[in-house]
Amino acid sequence: MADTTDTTTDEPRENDHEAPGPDDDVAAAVLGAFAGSVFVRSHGQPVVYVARGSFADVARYLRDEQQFSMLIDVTAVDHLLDGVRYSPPGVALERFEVVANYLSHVRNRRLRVICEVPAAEPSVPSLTPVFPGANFPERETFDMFGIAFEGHPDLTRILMPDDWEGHPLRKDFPVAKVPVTFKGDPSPR
Amino acid sequence: MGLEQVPHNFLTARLEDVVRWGRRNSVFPATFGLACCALEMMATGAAHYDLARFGMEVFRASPRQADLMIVAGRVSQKMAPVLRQVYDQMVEPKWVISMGVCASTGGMFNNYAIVQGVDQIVPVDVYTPGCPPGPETLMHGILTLHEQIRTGELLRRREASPTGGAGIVLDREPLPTSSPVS
Amino acid sequence: MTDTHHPDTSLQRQTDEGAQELVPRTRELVMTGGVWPEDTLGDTMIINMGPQHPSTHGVLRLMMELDGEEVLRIKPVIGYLHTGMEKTGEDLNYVQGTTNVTRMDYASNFSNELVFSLAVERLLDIDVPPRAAWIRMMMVELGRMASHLLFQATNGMDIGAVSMMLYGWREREECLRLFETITGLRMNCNYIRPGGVAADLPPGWRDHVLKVCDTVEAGVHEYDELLSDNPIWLERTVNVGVITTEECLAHSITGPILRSTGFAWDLRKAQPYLPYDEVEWDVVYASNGDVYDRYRIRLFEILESAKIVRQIVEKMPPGDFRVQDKKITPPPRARIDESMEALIHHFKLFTEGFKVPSGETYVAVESPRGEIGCYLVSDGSARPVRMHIRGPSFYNLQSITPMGGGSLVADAVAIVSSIDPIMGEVDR
Amino acid sequence: MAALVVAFVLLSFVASQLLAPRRPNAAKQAPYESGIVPEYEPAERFPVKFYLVAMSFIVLDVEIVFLYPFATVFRDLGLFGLVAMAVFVLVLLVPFAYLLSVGALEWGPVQRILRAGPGPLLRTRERVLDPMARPGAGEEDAA
Repeated sequence: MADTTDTTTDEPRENDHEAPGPDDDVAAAVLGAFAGSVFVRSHGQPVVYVARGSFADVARYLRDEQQFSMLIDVTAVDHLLDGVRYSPPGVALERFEVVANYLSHVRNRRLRVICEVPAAEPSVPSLTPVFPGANFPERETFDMFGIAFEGHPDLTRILMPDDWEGHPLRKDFPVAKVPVTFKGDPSPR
Repeated sequence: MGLEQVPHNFLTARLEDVVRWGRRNSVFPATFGLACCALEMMATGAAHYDLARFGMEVFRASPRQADLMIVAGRVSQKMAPVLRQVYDQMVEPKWVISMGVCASTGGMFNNYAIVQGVDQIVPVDVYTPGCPPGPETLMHGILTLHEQIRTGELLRRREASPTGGAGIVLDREPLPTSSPVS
Repeated sequence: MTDTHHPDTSLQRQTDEGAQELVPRTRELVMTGGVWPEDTLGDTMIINMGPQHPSTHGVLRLMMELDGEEVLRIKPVIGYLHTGMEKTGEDLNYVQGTTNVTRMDYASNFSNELVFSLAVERLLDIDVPPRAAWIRMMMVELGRMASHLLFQATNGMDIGAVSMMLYGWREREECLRLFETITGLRMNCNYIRPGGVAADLPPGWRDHVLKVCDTVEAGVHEYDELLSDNPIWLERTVNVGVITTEECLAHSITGPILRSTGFAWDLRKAQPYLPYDEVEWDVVYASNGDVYDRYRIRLFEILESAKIVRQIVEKMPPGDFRVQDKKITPPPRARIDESMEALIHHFKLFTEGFKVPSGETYVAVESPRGEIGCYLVSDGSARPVRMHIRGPSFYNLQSITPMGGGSLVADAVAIVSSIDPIMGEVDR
Repeated sequence: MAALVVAFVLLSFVASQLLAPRRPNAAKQAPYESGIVPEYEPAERFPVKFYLVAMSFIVLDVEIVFLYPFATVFRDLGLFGLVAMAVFVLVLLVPFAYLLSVGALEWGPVQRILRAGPGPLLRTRERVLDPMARPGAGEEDAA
């Protein structure tokens, strides 16, 4: 870890809603380093929307320059059937969103990096070369949403049987409910 | 030749009772713990609710030495062939208890991933409700199974309707009897 | 310290003629998802410690490449308990959401319910009354005790101390009976809900909780005497499955495994989400990062949780156990007969559920296995758009490869048991 | 008494042959792979270490078999019996010592060279943020 822990004053406690003071300095640094990224404070948590191509570079930047030592989670969201979609200003909304949560132990901070993924070409650069911990979640996101992660060493299905067609967590995949019939029920509803 | 080939008359009646009594008192369950019900199955097997009183305290790991399969937990689509394979590898006569609503009817997970009721895969003899069923409920299910074994009603039901359980059963055809095994 | 070598690099083999370099495999064995191509060249054997196996906790399948008794490579294959919970989560409204989430990590249900409730409350921008927060803290700590007791039972049995299974369950039975008195159910209690807790504490709960703490502490000291200095136990667990802090950080591993490598990171201390800073307790950690340290950390975390619960029993504040916002909390049963408005609220809450403004948030909580997080995206309707639970065991399972390479089969069993994976949370 | 013994032996062998229902099917012949349906028949050669262990087991097991009859009558045999059996056991110790020396029972792939003992269990009350920091012993707990 390069420098000593910088004394960031506003230590946002977890359930502290309005983080006081100026923008989160880490997010400001990311905005500076990567053009076209947008900063939003969602319920007190810093969130950065970045371009799809620079998803892995942001991870490398956070790990090397900003002391974000752990990638907490990689997942995706399908916004096909949204009611009132949460749309931060200045972000080109697409159908899929890939979400990566980072945690910096030294600075006790969290940051969420989101990138929009069009349905036509669902692929995102993989984080596994930067954080080996992303291996399983990326395979799960591929299995559940069909979003390919370029550069992933072994992108195969992890949860569903290998010969399963379709990606279950997509909104257009039916929940496949079996009609519930009771004893003596004339015809299944 | 098995018990079935023995002519059923007054001479052999006592023999059948002895055999059924023997089977009832030493049912060995195969560890087939899948989800939350597995914890309650272990709790039933542990010191306080003690399954050892019924001669069942040994949870055999391999199906070769088990004659009761307690399906404890939700059966996913990926687990179905494994469950069928373990059921086939169990020794005869074998019985199945479907523990919990997820195993019996898919429970609250009425979706693409869960087999809606394990009786679509294996013939089930006793269903225990609950999510997870308390140790008392499981023991009540086990005692009902014991009772049916003792009266021989279970085997009669299995012979009468090959499916045995409520649902369809994909049964593999047994090998021709002239195989070197018998 | 043994050098923790990565299995892909060539292995040193100690024979009586000194260290023999294991010739790296001529043909790189492709680790695909399907069954491995038959290995005719090497003398290694590929076996399945498969889904139905006594020592894999639940339905975890380990494909192991064995050279005699020595494990060269372990590849975990999961998905045998995939229940589509995240899809069901999108189908249920927020009032019903906790019943679905509580069945993920079925060893400690309260952590799941807490993380989902905190996420919903974060989206609604509401705070629970202090009594609800303290009740939640007590239940989560009791759940941690019950979960670690389960770990002691199964870990003991996997490594060979079969009687540990009975002892562990003896204490856990006390905890389950306490859960039944307070929440009504032994497991999957659905007690912590968005807006507070389901019901107030029953009368006489103080001495029942203190009695459970006494029995569990007596039990823990008994295990300590039984196992911690037992030479066989030390032989089987010390320096087995060693992992370093860097490997943990790289593989996103949290919880007791991370604390066993010497980094005392605990979300309850670092980012408190409940009034943890108003009770005195210590973070237990160790330095070797082997199976023995993880066993001891979890053993003494039970004592820490008992210490927290004792302080909670003294400091429990009076007041409401649920937020008094009519749109979220159903009215008490008696009120329904008296006021029409209460009846409407009750009817609306239990048929359609309450609406949550559109937004997204991620909340993390320290569960007995590590950081459990809930990423919730809402679109203003009564059902979430996306309810993703970051299961700690899902990431901790990735530590099998750095830990498992170059050990014996019996060690591999000890390593899997020391990771303490709960398959419901891994496969979701 | 003898009749009872013979009856018991016969019963346990013959009864199971007679009364067990025999329904062989393909799965029962297949090797048990923890539930996985093996597509290919794994034609491995077992490593030689397993045969070595089997051989040493047979040697030691036969030794125990000879100890049983000796144990029933060793009082009457007196000193002569004791010396004879001691010679027998000593003779069998030689191969066992050779086995231990050559490392047949050492399955460890990599010798755990440093027998480092278990590390101390540490506690800290205040929060630790730096992964590399080892904040001293805290209050060392005499576990």
